[in-house]
Amino acid sequence: MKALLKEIGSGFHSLVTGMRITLGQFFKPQVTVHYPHETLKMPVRFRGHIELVRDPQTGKAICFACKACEKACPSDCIIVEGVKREGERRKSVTEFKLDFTKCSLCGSCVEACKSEAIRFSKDYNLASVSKEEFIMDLFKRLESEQPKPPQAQPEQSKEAA
Amino acid sequence: MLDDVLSLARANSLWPLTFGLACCAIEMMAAGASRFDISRFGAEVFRPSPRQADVMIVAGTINKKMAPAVRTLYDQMLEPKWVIAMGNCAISGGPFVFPGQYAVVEGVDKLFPVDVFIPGCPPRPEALIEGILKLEEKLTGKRRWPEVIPQ
Amino acid sequence: MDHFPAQDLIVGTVFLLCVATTVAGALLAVITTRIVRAVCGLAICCVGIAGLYYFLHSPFLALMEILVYIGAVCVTIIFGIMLAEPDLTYESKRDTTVLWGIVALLAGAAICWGLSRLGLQGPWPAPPAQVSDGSTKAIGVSLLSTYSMAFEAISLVLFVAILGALVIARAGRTKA
Amino acid sequence: MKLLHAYEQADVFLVVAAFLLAVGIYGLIRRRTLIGMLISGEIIFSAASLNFMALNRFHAPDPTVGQVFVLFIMGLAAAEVAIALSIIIAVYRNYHSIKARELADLNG
Amino acid sequence: MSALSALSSGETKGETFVINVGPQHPATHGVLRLKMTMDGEYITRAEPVCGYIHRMHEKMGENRTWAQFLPNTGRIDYLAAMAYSHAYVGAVERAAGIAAPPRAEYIRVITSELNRISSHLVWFGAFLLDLGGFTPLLYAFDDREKILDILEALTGSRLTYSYYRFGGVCNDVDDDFIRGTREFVAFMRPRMKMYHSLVTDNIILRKRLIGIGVISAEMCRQYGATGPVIRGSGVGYDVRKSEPYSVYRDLDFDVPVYPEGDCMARYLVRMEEMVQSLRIIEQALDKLPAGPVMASGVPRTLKPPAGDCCFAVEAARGRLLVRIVSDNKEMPYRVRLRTPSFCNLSLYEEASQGMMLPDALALLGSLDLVIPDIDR
Amino acid sequence: MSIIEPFRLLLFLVGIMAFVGLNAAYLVWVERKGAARFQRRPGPTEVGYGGLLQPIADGIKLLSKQLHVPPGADGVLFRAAPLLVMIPAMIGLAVVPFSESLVARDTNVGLLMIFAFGSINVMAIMLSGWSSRNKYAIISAARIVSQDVAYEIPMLLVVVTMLMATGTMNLNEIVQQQAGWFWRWNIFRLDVNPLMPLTFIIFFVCMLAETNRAPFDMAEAESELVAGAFTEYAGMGFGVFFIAEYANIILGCAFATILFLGGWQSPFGVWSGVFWFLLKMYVLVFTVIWVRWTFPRTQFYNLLNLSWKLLIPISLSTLILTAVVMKVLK
Amino acid sequence: MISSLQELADQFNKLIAQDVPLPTTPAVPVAAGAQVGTAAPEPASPVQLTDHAAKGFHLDVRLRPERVVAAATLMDENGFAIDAVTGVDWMAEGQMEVVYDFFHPAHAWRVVVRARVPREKPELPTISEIYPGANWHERETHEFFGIVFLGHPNLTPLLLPEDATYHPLRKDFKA
Amino acid sequence: MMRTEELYDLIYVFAFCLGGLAFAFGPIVIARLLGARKTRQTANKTGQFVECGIDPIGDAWIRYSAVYYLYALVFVAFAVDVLYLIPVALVYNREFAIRDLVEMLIFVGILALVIVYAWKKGVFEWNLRKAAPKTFRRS
Ligand code: SF4
Ligand code: SF4
Ligand code: SF4
Repeated sequence: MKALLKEIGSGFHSLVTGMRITLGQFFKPQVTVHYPHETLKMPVRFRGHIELVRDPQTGKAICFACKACEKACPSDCIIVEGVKREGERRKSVTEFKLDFTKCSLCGSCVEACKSEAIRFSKDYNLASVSKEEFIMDLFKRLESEQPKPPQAQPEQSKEAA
Repeated sequence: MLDDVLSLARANSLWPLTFGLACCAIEMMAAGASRFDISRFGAEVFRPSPRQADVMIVAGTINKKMAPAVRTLYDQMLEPKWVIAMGNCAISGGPFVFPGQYAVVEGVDKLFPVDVFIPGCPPRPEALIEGILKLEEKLTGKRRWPEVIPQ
Repeated sequence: MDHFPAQDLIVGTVFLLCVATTVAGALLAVITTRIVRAVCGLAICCVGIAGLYYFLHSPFLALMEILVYIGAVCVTIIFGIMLAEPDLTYESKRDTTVLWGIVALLAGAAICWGLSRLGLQGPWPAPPAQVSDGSTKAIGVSLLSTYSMAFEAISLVLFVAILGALVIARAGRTKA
Repeated sequence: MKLLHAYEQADVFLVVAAFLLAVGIYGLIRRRTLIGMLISGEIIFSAASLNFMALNRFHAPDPTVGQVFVLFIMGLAAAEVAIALSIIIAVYRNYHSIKARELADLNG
Repeated sequence: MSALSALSSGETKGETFVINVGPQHPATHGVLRLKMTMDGEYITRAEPVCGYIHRMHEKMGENRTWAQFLPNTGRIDYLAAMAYSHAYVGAVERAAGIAAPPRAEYIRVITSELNRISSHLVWFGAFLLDLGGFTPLLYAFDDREKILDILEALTGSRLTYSYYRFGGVCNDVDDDFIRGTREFVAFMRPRMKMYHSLVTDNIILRKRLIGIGVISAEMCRQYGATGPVIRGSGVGYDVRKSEPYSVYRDLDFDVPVYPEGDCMARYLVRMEEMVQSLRIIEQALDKLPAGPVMASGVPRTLKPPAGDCCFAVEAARGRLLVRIVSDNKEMPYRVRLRTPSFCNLSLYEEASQGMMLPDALALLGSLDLVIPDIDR
Repeated sequence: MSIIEPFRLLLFLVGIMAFVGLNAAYLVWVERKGAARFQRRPGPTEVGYGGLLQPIADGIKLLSKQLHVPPGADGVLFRAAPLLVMIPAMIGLAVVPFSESLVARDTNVGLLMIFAFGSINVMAIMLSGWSSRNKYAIISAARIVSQDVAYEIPMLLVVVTMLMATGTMNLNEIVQQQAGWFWRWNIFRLDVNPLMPLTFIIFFVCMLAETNRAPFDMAEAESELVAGAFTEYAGMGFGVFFIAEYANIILGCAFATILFLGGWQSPFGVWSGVFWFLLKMYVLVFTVIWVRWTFPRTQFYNLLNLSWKLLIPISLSTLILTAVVMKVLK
Repeated sequence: MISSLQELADQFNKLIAQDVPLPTTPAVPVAAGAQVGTAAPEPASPVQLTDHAAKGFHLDVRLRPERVVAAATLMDENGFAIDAVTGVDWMAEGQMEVVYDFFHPAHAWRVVVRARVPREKPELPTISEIYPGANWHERETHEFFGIVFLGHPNLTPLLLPEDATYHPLRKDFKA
Repeated sequence: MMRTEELYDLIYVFAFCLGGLAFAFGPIVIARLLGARKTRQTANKTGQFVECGIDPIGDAWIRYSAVYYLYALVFVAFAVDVLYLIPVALVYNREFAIRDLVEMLIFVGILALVIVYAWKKGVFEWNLRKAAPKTFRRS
């Protein structure tokens, strides 16, 4: 009987404690990042899909189609083609196909590339209604977008709380 | 007019099916957790019964043993229904595709129509939110939220 | 005395509805082939009877009828069905002997007819003057005074019944 | 207009009660499962209570009496259901069937 | 025998029925299927049906180069990916005779332990979700986000890290990491207290866990159950102590053991383990030596000498053994993953017998399964 | 009056329907927002200002969702079950006095009415589970029903205790008896029964259980039984059960307010009115939500035993205690 | 109970003593293109104490397939826990190896027991009656390698679809 | 003749009953009108009962709730008993009569016996039902 009363007492106490704790949390500020309105800053090492790096001097892709990344990739998602143009020391890339839908973001390709011609992008919020969009030609992508000065994001960025 | 209202309502009340498969499911849970909170879009009502769910978020690898069950679940969902393929596994089998593989289904779109694809391995929770926004965009024909261009 | 517009019409209709519910529920209870539906029939019938009690000036009994029959008896019967009658969710009509059906029908019709005649023709005494208002409180008073023995007895009866029911429910397992 | 004032005539209640009794008996004969019979039995009980109440309302001096009695009938009906169901279950457990006819066969 | 059990014991035929729990079921955390033969509310047989997320990891091991298999290790048990990479990397290093520099080993320990905490936090939340409490799940996920932030800044990924390499780790830690980790350790300690008063002391939870799902030490041994499961049954078996790898030998920590063997014991073991992990992290940060994080002279294409060798680690769910067989080629001849969840689940059928559904699911939750870890 | 009466009826009918509808819709919103706050997140924000349109979107979505009756289920009962669930709440609210005059029907058997029609709810859930012909649904329905009946008893016992003190089943009268300062509220009537606050707690727990709220939510014990008794219900069929759940919460909290917290009486004896009633009721509703988002779920057998082994004995003893105290004090 | 690994090794030696030495099967020709492997040179003695730091286990035992039950009993009696059972397909040699891993929950001991069966008739007795935990491991080994564990109560696929008849981890498996 | 009060009660209850029915019926009718009629399906399983994506094994209409039946039994006795108390409780406070108290005590006492009996008989026990341990060892 005494044990029962004690159990009821301590049980009741535990329930009240629990409710006190949740109520305490109730009045604390929220921790949410309101995604489309504010965003987290991706860390430097964040791994998005890979992208080609532009040579700051020439404005062209550094990649010379050595295919080391292609070989290193465990998921066979890179296909690099290049041609050796007249008067150039090395081949230059003409096609760099990435099948991002197979990529495991392992980083082997970036590590395999000795000339640092590819890096991870910060594209962390890809989504689309067609999956073809993610089979991309990184070379074309690089060509199509002109080097532009870095512009500030319109929305404020929020550091990780 | 009525259709517009309906699709607007539907787009803002997407109840997902509680259905996690693999690694991506953890990110799906994270998207429901406080940091990302998909409830802001009214999409946190995870329904365990397919009868009450509107959208199936296929988060993870589907293999050949699982495929019939997934199809059954898809069938058991009632109209209108949508499918989001989250993660590379769901899109194409992802990292598990190699010549001579015997187990994984190379993409859920082989099983039933998929509305939104979210690539990544795993995609970040933001990407899932983006996917839900894309689905809303698809339903209502316009996007109510700012586009986020990653830097 | 104030009057609800069309009061007679409404009240009369409600009464007829109650009668109809009772009759329909009772018929459903005995005719349907699915045993769970029969329980539903019983429940519907009880709602109707509750309505009739109401018209007989006993709101208390009306509500008790619902509470006891639907809330307790029907629920228990459904549990009983779940426990005992899985394979008999359908009571197949096929092998019912027609004879029994006819006999039952005749018996029922005869009883109905006979009793109705009796009831309609019977020389009933004229209603005497009422000595109490028949309210819930009056019931309470009489339970505590006039019928106090019965009041205690009924609890004893229920106690014994449950005792028996529990024993019997457990006894069934000794076989097999 | 008489129809709309039906609730003020004892006859109506008596006829309904008689009908319930008839239906109950029909069910009792016709039903082949014990639970079905039990349900029919409940209807008969209800018929009795209804009769009680009707006569009490229209032909008795103290309206309390009838109510109290119906109250007791309800209690007894509940007790009956409890016992009957238990018996049914016990029987079922022993004979794996509660079809009444089969039960009769087993007895014979 | 009580009246209830007497009444519902299945002497007559046709009293039992089969109910599928899973593959799409909130309690199975993924795609496990339990074929439950029930007798009323009691389980007469709960047969786990696995393989709904079999992903051919072992076959892939034979089809990829030694290095290319690395990303896979992060996807077997995605909640504790670090430990899996650790086991595989350790096995290959052992076979090829590579030694990672001490700084790398310390970083491995720190990240593994951080990962263990995050894994236990997910378990904690998911377990509570099984028991019907939702709020603790989100608190746990909140805390976990902090770990993920730290690890993401270091590795670039939140779940599937691919961080370890043969002979070290791929990135060195920076001051931010060290500061962040210390902050986290300081933050987590009071947080654990909060969890205890919110959850552990809760009478409903105690009623649900104490004395439920008892697993004996002998049963653990016969089924090869390890990790918190065996430690909750009173056996202080921990690979970090019995086969010390990496630098665990130099670190001081306790192995929490509870003898009851019920769900509560396993629960407490994990909660205590988080505290111990914090301790390990703290010490490892203090002792973190300077130096490189990659061994020099690791060949680009590795070809370990022929032979087989094993490497075991204490993953979040128990003993993880990687056995590799090399035939001195670019690709492994055989990679065998002995995963803890597999063995921990295999005792479920016996352990759950005669339990009731909610208790059986509490037992399932207390085993802390990650289904791809079973199916591989 | 005779001409006003039908309008009054209609007004109250529409009013209460609107009250139930709005409350159900916005309680869902409050619940989602509240849950979010407990978990330090914002909850619905993007659909309308502060997510205020969220319930409407959900409602329209549910309205436009396909209905489905599984072939092989008992179609008639399957369709009938959701039709029944709103009746108890509606009738219950019809007798609830929101203020002295703001009561649809101030009947003398109001208290019993709430209980009597409550049993229809039980029946409806039972039927929904059974007719679904789905194993989860049937198990869940059996559990819910045995839970409901188990908790009906201590609730009834508590109510009987209250009846001894009040001597009436008219809810408005019960409230009127509690006029004055707040220590006149039944919960503080220690002269009737020194255990009155405990009685209130029992009542509150029973109410949680009767409305199938966490930690007693067997109806949606999703980690065991998928979606419980409503597993097969889709769209609005499910929606109706959903609304009914919230309507029952409102009813339960209103009932508790009337019986124990002085209904529309103000705590200070003056300025009584509907405001106080709503305030008290919503505080209780908030507590219900708060409890839900704090605790794990009980096992069903502990749940049943909590009632049979703890609440019923306690409420029986309070009953006896009250009986003794009232006679002795006289 | 044993107190040292040496003792255990002796017990194994005793167990094996009556046996005829393990025959070495000649290599069989292999279909072209199949991935084959060459095993490392086998140690002379069938019971071998090994260096844990280099191999990950302490004791390496090779024995005839008929002896696995006796070996498992020995392990069980000495309080070892089952770690894993798995197969290795030595296609070039026409053999399949079944590897039993054991660990000791109280001591830091790891023991590996191996038995080779011919590839055409891969059969050996089950140890699932001694170690119930071996049940699943053997099922898995059976489905992936086609190795039959005689006397196993339920040798159906565990991870592969229920009707699967292929054995994917065999070296000659083609999807 | 019925009292006006009672008639009004009746009318109100009836109206609110109808209101409750309409409340549920209306939305379902609208849903019927708005909702789709056909379901897209790929495996022809729309009509199947939901069981986690797997085909159900065996019918759900089976014998079942053994454990609850006993609870229901106890409930019947108890509920009916308690209901008798309602009219009694209403008049309990009227005048001083020790007889009321005694009657009440006896009644409640017998009521309590139901619980005590059921308790003693183990209706409320939920034991782990362990089968005899499997014999794994060959003896
Ligand atoms: S990206 Fe680097 S590794 Fe790949 S082809 Fe270009 S240069 Fe070679
Ligand atoms: S990250 Fe890995 S999988 Fe992706 S492209 Fe690079 S190497 Fe291939
Ligand atoms: S896409 Fe990557 S993270 Fe997602 S399930 Fe597949 S392997 Fe896991």
